[in-house]
Amino acid sequence: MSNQLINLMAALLLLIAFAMLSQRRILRLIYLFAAQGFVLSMNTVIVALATKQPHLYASALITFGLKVIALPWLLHRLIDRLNVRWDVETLINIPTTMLVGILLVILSFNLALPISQLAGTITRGTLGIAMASVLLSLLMMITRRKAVPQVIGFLSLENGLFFAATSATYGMPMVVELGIALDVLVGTFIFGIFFFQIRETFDSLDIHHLEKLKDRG
Amino acid sequence: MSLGFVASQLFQTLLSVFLAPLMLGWVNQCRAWLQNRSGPGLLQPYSVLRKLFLKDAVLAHNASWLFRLTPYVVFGCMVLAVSIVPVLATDLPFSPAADVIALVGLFALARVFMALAAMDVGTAFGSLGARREMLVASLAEPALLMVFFTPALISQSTALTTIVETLAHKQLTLYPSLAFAAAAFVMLLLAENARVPVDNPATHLELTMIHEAMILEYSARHLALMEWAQALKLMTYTAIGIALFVPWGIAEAGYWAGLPLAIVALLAKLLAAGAALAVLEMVSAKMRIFRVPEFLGMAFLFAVLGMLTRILLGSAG
Amino acid sequence: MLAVAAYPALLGEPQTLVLPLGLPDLPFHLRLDPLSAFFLLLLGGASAGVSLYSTGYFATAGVADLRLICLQYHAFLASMAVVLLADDAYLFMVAWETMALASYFLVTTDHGVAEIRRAGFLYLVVAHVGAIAILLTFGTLQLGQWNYTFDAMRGNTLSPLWASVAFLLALFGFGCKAGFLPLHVWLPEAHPAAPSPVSGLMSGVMLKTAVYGLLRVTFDLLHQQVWWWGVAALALGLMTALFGVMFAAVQTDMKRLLAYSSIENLGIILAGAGLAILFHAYGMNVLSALALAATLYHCLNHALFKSLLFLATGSVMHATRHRSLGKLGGLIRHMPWVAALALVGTLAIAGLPPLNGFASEWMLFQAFLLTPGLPNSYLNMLVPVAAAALALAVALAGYVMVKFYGVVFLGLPREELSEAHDAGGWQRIGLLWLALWCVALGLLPVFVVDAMDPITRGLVSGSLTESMQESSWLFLTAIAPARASYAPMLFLLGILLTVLVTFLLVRRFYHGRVRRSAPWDCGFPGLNARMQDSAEGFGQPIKQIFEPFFKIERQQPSPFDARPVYSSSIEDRVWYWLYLPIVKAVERLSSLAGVLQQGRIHLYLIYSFATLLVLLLLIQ
Amino acid sequence: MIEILLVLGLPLAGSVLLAAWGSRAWAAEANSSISFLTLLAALALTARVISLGPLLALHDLFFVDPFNVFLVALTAFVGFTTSVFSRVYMRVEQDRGRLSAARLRLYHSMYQMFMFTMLLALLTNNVGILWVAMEAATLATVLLVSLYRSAASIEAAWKYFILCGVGIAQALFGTILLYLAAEKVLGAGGTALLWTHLQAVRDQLEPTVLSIAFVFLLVGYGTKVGLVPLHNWLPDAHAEGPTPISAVLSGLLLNVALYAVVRNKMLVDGALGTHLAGNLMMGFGLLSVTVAALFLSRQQDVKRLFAYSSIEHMGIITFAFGMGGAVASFAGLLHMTAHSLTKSAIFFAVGHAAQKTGTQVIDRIRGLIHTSPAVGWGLMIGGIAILGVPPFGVFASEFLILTTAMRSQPWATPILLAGLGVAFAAIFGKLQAMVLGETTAQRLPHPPALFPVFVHLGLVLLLGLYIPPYLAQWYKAAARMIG
Repeated sequence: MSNQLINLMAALLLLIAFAMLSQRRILRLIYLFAAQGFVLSMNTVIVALATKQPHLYASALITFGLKVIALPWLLHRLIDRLNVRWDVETLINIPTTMLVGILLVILSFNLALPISQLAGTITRGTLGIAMASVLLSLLMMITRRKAVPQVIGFLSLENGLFFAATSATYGMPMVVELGIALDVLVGTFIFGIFFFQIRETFDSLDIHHLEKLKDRG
Repeated sequence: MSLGFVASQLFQTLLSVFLAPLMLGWVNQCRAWLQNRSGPGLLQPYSVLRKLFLKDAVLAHNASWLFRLTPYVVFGCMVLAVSIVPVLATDLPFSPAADVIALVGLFALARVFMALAAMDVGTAFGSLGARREMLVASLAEPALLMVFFTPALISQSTALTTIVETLAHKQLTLYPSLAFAAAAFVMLLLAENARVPVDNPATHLELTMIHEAMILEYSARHLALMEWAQALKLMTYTAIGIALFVPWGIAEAGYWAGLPLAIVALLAKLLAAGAALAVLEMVSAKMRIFRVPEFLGMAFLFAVLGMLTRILLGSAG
Repeated sequence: MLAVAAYPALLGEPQTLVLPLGLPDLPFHLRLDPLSAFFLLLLGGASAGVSLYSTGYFATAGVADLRLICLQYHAFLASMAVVLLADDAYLFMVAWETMALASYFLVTTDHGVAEIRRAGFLYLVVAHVGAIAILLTFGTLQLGQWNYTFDAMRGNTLSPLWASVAFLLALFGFGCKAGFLPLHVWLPEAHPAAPSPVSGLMSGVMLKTAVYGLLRVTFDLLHQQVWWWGVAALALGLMTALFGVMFAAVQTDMKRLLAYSSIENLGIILAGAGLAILFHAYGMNVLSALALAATLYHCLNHALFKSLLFLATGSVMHATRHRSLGKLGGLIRHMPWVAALALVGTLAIAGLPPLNGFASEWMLFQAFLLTPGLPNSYLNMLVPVAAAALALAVALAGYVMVKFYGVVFLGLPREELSEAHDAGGWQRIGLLWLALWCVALGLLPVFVVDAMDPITRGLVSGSLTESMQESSWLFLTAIAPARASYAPMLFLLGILLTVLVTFLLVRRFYHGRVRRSAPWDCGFPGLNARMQDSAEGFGQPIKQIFEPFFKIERQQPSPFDARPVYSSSIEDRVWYWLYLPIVKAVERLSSLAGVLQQGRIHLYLIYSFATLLVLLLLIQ
Repeated sequence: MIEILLVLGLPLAGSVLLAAWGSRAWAAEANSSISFLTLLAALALTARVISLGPLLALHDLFFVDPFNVFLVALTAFVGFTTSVFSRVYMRVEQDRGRLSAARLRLYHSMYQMFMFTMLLALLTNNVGILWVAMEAATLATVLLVSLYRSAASIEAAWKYFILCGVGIAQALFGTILLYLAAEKVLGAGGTALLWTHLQAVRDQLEPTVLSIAFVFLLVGYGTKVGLVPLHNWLPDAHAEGPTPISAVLSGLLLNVALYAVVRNKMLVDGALGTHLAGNLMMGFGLLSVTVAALFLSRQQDVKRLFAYSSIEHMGIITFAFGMGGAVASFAGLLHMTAHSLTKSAIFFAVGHAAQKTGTQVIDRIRGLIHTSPAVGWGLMIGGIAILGVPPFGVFASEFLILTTAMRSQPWATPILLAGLGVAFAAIFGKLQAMVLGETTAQRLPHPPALFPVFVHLGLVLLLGLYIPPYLAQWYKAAARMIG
């Protein structure tokens, strides 16, 4: 039962990852990110229920607080204050991106196949999906031209990792999880600081301006 | 080392030193005959030397000690050379002092001194002569070495004494390889002694002279020594050629009875060589300086062929 | 400065001794065996003269920071000594590079000049690349973990393939320092750039450390040779020698001329070493000993006369402030001491008897004459012909040295040089010391060969003394006295005697009246110093005959030019064939690499992504 | 135990303290003093480990063995000397109006925070915490890179942040996979990420999982090491940040990242029983050496130049560890030490040189030796040392690496030869032009802090000529562990 639920969550996660990849609107991207966080925390709760590991509840709580409430709120505020509600511009057009994405999914499933067979956990099929969503987030970072979507891509990458941690291994030790959470939080703050710095300096959040430092030989 | 050896050494040296101008006179005489002239006579070189010794020396203002020292050094080198070469007899006290390679070195020493002296005064001719002489010599030396290779291969030695003993005092064998080497040697002799076709000893035309350009600043006794040394050089080269290729008649060490025969043989060979030289000079024309490398290259080729023949044919070569 | 003078005395006696300094893991091994003792002697002998000279030179040359120079100078000397003494790879490399570094700083003493900086740069780069190659040689030779001592390497038997790799690496590595053919480019730049005593040391001694290294690796550490190594070394050596001497003939800067002449001499030395390898590979040990002795002898000789000549140029430059041959001339009248001593060096380097240069070349020729005995039909026909190349090189060296001495010291000054003065006392002593050794080594070759006996016994297990003992100490012989002999002492005596006799006779019988007048002008009055041969003019025949070897840039005016300017410059083709293509290739590669760094973060992410994917696919 | 707490507590406390008062006049001295105390604590820890052997503390949370204790000592030492250097350097920057008081506070606080994360990464026994500390180190330095708030520095910091963030995320994935494998053997919970436990059971770990994990870890931590082609953040960050930060980035952060890679390699080697990890590392090492060498000749900015040189050296070290074996690992460790000391010394000298000439452009820095011989010689000697010329320590390790490579990986030596040759020509040509010749430099208002430069170079010289026995033992023990 829980097994199927987890697989369902995994499928959802992958779906959201693709949705993010195809999304053009920045606000929707934030919502999707929040939804991803929500799926993630639900997944953690399910795993916790299934395996009766108490620290996973705490982990789910942290996830929920951080990734469904705190970060989307922060991002929302940021784009409000920076007044950047424009459409997301991509470097490669979206159909191509999707195509590459599908290839990545195939690759990661194949890579995960031997591992999944070995994994002793009930959730072994999910590792491939986790890896796929990590790679998809990376792809998103590569294809986005503006700073904010890139950061969202980065954060969703972390989500993928977190999913891998919970579903494939029942969560990392608590100390580590706390540390990771702290890092993500601080990281987001620093991203925020950067947005202001970049805007202050370049009057725009287009990463296009950040291509001056190159080889000048 | 007995007194006899020293005496024979002294005898050979003195004989060669005093015979050298005669040889030059003979060559000039032959040339004159070949040109249908009557010629100045055999003893002309002696009277030239005498005349020069009697004159006042004229030196350029800026001539240094090197300039004045050079004639003596050059003359000394030639005398030493002629003492080492077995002109009359092998195994003289001086003969182990140098093999053919060291002899080449000795000639080089004289030449370098001459070239330096030529540059000392600082005229255009001096340096012109010096550089041409050095050029010709540099190109001749590799070929000369190749020439020496062949007899050295035959006799397993570069010492002239040993070569002569091997070739002359053992059973008579004809070596085809030596023919090549001899041809090459003659060409080199012409080049090294400033003869036609490489140089013309009789000319003082600015653009063609080599040797004469070098000694242009010399006069009186210095010039005399230079001229004498030049005659000695020709003599020594001829003697080397004789020792390498036609050594029959040279006396063995300490064999006094052979000496008169050796003198006769030497005179005959020198006469023949001088006449041949004159003929050679008559039939060839002086060549441009930049043709000289080709000429010497040809000599080199002959010498290498000689050596290869020797290696190919083994003991029969 | 004076401390260095005591140097040779300290290191004089050849003895064998092992000094493991107690360091853990990488202890420094020092060992003094005959080979290193010989080279130490060479170092001591040459550096004593140079040091004496520099005592005077640096004091008057107006060098900015004397302390610094002294430090570098002594570091240079000490590191050369350690190179010779080192008995493990690490210490050897440390000393080797310290030597390069110290000499680099000495070369760039006058670093305000851009050309000197460029020369120093080129020098150090080549030296470093060479050092890495040497290091790899030792890497090939080492036995295994932590065992970098030469002792261990001696005991190590390599397969012929690996041994050849080691030899080729060593040839390349040491060739960088010694200036063998395509690696010589730094030499004519660095030597003129350095202060003269340093040029003398570099040319005279430092280049020999490369020879030492090559001999050490080839004969001592690799103890078994393959015949084609010898052929390779011989061919390379002869090409280097010819190349060096041809370029020396067309130089117009006296120190560059000497630098190219060093290339030539190192080529001769390499050819000798090649011959020794060849003989030894075929088990002809005595002949190998002859070639090796000739090689070592020539090393010693070159150290002496080349330092002597560099020091002489130092005095000339100091006195006239010129180094271009086109501006000098007639210095024999202003600087009699330097001129006389330089004459000794000139005659010695030109390979003239009875001085030392001839003795070693004579031995080498003898060794060549024995090559028809090689048991390989191609070799016994080709190698003797190669001797002709050596003869050509030696003969052209005479040409070059006549040019050098004639243009600098003889003739008329080409510029106003009246303020030129002779060298000071210390400088004279330094020059004299070197000149005396040139003469002594030339006159007493048998003692030198005797002294080298332990080396040849040790390295090629052949000995020359047996044949020497048959004849007296006067006669240098090759293998057997009947074969060939050479007695420089008799030479000198003979020449002196006849000169003396002639002189006395001339004096006795003829008057000594001498009249001074202007030189004969062929009826064309107004001879002046500009009509003498210039350095270019003197080299012109060589330029013409060997034109294909040079890259000549000529500038000729049009016939209507009112102020015609002629110029021609000679460049090294190797630059255009080897170095510039390498530089271009590196530039092209680096601009290709530059594409990696576009400044676009997306691209960087793609790299990371692609790397990840490739690796993931790779491990599957 | 107490030493570990001190080593970690001091910089953490210092960070908090300086966050509050970091703009005061005495802040720089306080920064140095804290670093000095940290150094003392680290030395005490070292002494203890030397005398008592490896140490586990706080429920196995911290672990000190020969491998990391030497890096701890090195980190604390370079941290201290850099703080000494930065005292003068930052004062000059402040005088010139490039920094406000608030930024200075940030600088001092983050400096200590950075030290804390570095030491934590080294001392922790938990592979997860190691990851956390590495991430925290990125976070601490990213704001320092953009300290000047110039367009270029913000750009550099942004790239640094994104690239290292992504990299470190990949490393996290690798760590998760490692945990996945470990959990099967060690059971779920905290112990499964403890390195000591993992090491004990490393041959029972699942090879397939570990090989994939290693790829992620290598690419992840490799980004921070600066391996080509993951290196692109490195030159930007080094060039645009303040020089003391360039010094610690090059001298410490890269080392610690490599430390992480090597720790994981030890596990992977044990599990796989093949040379896969080593081969990958050798490949990256060679690629880094070659590409960095090619880049070197194109650089016009002095700090970028030495940043690429760091990439090159990291390539060499990675290659050495990849080769494996007692000698190569020994050499890798030695090279790490020598490179840290030398490179930070160079950055100190470069910092002063740039301040004196008012530019980082190589073509405009000329003749340093005239205006200030000490800076000029410092830079010259440092440059020579980093180029692997004896008798400096960098040479000692390159000697061992190359000779070993000639034996075990002969195919790699031509690449190394070419790479080192090109690098030498490129760096030395520029170095010579900067140090020698006519000058463009001016006097500084404060006397330059050259004491650290020469202390570092002195130590590197010592390493080249004489490795003290206990240090050698220590390296050897570590090399044996690494295998």
